[in-house]
Amino acid sequence: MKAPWRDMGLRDSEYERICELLGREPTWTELGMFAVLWSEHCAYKHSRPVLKLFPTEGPRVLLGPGENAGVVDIGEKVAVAFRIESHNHPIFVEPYQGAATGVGGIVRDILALGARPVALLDSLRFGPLSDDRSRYIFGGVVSGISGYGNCLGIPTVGGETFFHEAYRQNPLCNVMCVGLVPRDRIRRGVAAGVGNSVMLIGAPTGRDGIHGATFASEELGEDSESRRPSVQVGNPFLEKLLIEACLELTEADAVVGIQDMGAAGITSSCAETAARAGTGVEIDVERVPLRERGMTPYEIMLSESQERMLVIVKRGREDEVRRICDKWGIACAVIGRVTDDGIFRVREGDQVVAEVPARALTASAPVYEPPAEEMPEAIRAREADLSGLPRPEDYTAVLRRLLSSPNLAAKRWVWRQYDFQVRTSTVLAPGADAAVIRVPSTRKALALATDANGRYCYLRPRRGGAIAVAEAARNVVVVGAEPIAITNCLNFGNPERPGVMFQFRECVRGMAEACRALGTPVTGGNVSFYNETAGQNIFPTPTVGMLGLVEDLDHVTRPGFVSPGDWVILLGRNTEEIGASEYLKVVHALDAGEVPALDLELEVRVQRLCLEVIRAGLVRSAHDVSDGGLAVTLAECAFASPGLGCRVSLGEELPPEALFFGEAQSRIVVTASPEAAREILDLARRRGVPASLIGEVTEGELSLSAGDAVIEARVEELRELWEEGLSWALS
Amino acid sequence: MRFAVVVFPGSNCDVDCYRALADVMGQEADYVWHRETDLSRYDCVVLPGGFSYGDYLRAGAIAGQSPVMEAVRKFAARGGLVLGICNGFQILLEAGLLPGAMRRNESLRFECGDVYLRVERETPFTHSLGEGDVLRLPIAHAEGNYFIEPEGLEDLEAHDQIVFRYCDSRGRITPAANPNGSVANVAGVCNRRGNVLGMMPHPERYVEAVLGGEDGRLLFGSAISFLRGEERP
Amino acid sequence: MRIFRAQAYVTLKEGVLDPQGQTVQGALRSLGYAEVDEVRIGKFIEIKLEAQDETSARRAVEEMCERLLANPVLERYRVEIEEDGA
Amino acid sequence: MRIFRAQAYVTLKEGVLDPQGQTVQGALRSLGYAEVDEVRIGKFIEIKLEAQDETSARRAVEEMCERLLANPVLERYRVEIEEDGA
Ligand SMILES: Nc1ncnc2c1ncn2[C@@H]1O[C@H](COP(=O)(O)OP(=O)(O)O)[C@@H](O)[C@H]1O
Ligand SMILES: [Mg+2]
Repeated sequence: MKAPWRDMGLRDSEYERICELLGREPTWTELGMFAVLWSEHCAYKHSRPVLKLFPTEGPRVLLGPGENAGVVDIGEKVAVAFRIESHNHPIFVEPYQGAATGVGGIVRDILALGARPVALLDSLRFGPLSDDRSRYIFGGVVSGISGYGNCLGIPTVGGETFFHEAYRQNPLCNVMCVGLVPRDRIRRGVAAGVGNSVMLIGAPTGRDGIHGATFASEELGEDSESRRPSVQVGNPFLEKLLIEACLELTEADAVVGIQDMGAAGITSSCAETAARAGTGVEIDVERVPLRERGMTPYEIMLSESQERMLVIVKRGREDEVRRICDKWGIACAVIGRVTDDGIFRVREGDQVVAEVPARALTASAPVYEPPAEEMPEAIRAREADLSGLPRPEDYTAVLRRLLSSPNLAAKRWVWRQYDFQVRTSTVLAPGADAAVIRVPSTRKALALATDANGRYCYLRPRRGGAIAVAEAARNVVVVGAEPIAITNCLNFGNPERPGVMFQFRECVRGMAEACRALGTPVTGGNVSFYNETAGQNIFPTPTVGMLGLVEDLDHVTRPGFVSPGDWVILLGRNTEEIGASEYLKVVHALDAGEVPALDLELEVRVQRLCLEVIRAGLVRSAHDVSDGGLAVTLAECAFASPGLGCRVSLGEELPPEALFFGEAQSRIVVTASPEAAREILDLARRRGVPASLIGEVTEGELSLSAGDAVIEARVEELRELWEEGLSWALS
Repeated sequence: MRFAVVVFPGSNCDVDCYRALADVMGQEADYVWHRETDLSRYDCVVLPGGFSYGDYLRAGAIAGQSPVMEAVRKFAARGGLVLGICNGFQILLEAGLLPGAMRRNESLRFECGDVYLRVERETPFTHSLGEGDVLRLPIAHAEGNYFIEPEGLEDLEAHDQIVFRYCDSRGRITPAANPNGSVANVAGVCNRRGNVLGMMPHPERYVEAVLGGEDGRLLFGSAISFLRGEERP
Repeated sequence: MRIFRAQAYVTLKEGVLDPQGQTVQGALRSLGYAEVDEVRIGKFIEIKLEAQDETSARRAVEEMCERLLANPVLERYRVEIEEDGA
Repeated sequence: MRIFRAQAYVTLKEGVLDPQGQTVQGALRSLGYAEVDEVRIGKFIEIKLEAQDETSARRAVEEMCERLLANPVLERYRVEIEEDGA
């Protein structure tokens, strides 16, 4: 056969480099191992140089990028492990299992740090619901997350759901997992201690998820059907047992290292643990428990069977691990040992089938910096002339339309399917700006949110990236938390296209700038490239997973109005910005216009002030202004509190559609008693933060005015549109 | 009082039940592994929610056959209090300790959210509550659609075994208040003697205001008060 | 000992409403299959087991259905057996 | 038009993990059925439909399997047809 590496996705130059590193041609198994570990997914060939732009350090950061997940210190001897990861391609093939195994994978990353997974969030993108296939994928993904996450007993507490043509052929499923671990119990994926045992625990290994292309080859040979790779199916029950077993193992001092098995299974987990510890690993594939007969070493090394973990155990103390696995009814086997030569050696009985330096696999892949250039169509869309668009005649009708459109409607249909209360720690459930999870035995809590706006990132990637971070931070601030760190999942098209590379580089640059300004280092993440079908790329979608810290449960603040007569205050300022908005999309079917400006310095001041007045106990409710603008924000404040509405007047300096529906950044709506409101306004003046009294909380009606333009409706009537919008779109 | 919280492989509300009983209600509580065969030292046995054996085949089916269920049967026969919550209720049904069976929710989806329950009768678990009282508690299940044949339902009603029904906030039993399609809005049933109760809603989740509600305390409080031999209020 | 393959078909009893079947029926109709009158969904359990002979294999599988595989409150079952490789 | 009863058996493809089957197998073994070698669980869908003749009934049901009832990346299916009341 000619150039088999090409079928495995390796370039000729990469093959040559492998030969150089080895000083010979690789064996078949070695070639497969390189192919997976040097894949874009594992090796970050196109993203590594750009990712260096991120700030990764901070006083709270205990473990940053390079580990299975980031870990930050939240005081009182507790640390938080968190990470987000994509499972985009699998959900297009099999929505339910693709999403389910996505949950499983990220949970094991958290587990590898010795942390107890305590929360999940899901950031989802689909094609429009008018499309049959998109509806099918949407339903399947939500039930897959529900089916897997609920069974694990980890609450799914937040996320995002967004529909747009750009995701029709490439839906996105990003799942974030958050875990808690005592500071002194943090584990790492290290194969330390020469002579120690390498154990595999959990599911037996089958032919799941081995790269399809490689199977066409002659070397794999004779029979066909039974050898074809299969879609990965999740077993949440086994994963639940694996969680409990691993957490018991992390308490055992016999355990030296723990590593999850995700993409590239045994190959990546062994190579990574050896590389991190600067050791070598030798394993025997004949000792790997198998689910199917007749598997070759190649298949065993590349299998992506789910629900497995690698455990490095002190020599002679393997029985302690066996006892724990037996108790939980999961399989375990010693498959090899740690060596001192830096080599990852794979045997099949007496025969050596692969022998490569561990670091050659993990750290020697080439890096590419392809050309980047802005897409002309994005420039055109951004610079489109919007001045001729007709003004709405009836602003109330526009608000109705917006509230029932799938992107702005309530997502209850989604999160009702998630058990968001199990573990009895959920203080703020889905539906608020951020979820809040309390930290046992303390007064503290975690605030969690995910955010990304693909349209912004398409039209102006750098600003879009910065806004994703700023908005995620704003979401945790309004519930009473200080933003402390982020993880991210960078979903992009094909990086070999200059337009996509441009989007990628610019988005990361913008995110990095915002992270620096807000003091939220990046502790880890994931890149998903090649979200492209038939030349059509997704909107660049850098999902930010924000971690905020609530210092005291008393600070937890909700979006809903609290009592009639309270004053409504806007922190930040209104501007004449309507570009890139949901309003333009829903009403004019446009993805166009300039993205709202982001003044990071103002953003930081607004957020600080908001947190200050919340902590001072002055605020009754807080909600940030985002998609749909101020009118949608105020309506949501009313929906969150049965019976209440508001009367708000926004002046007449700006066009009403910008005031009602524009998405100007750095704005937060807070309510407070009149006395407290005066204090807030006073503090704002002293801190140099624009703030204005815009109205008061009332009963029953939503009444907004901007000069002559008004929005006037009964809250209950609007609520129905908002609550049912998604169900209507589905039926 | 001493409570046993049974842990099956796949239980996931075991910790929540334990915390509610030990930390919030201040009772003695132990986790009891599903292989245990003796429960005689306990006053009350709780079968918690979760996904025992992944709920594979049917929710609660496999756990219903586990060794501890023999012990639960004996314990109940001697008059001990048994409370099955959510998956625990499904397990009691599958083990034949309570009549009826569960189907998938009518929506075919997992449903998580608050419901209202009307107290239909006195049992040890509703000891401190009155008939007609309305509680607000969360549900979280995909198979909570209670089924029993019409004759069975008559029998349940004749023996006053329906303990809770889904209702609206004012205690009215309406179809709209039924979150899963259960026959006659049934949310919880007991055995004839009244000492074994199964219910789909999760009282252990609402035992602290910060978590969204405290009505769950009324249930645990009732059981404790009953066990102490206190009079009904 | 001989090896048998048993098929246990577990279906809802007559008269028990099948929400899943109804939903699938609705979905089929909306895909244009107006000719579909009724859909019922059951489980199909394949068991490979060793036994002396067909009778004892059948007896064992029926017992498994009684004890675990079917819930008599809701379901009924039917068992088919064939010898493996036969 | 005549009325047919179709049975569609949807099972996981060879090699695809069947967590449910595995767990049930474990449960059967711990109930004492050591003779059980393998358990696989599938779906069994009964469809009552109208059609000209058996061939077109079969064709319709096979199409439903392709489009809705089975996911070809994980599952395969088999259809049996009989005329109602026949
Ligand atoms: N896929 C999802 N999973 C869980 N919760 C979700 C999901 N999609 C939306 N939500 C919840 O719905 C609420 C509104 O979401 P969103 O409009 O994205 O909020 P925001 O504009 O504040 O970022 C949030 O509480 C969010 O967590
Ligand atoms: Mg928000």
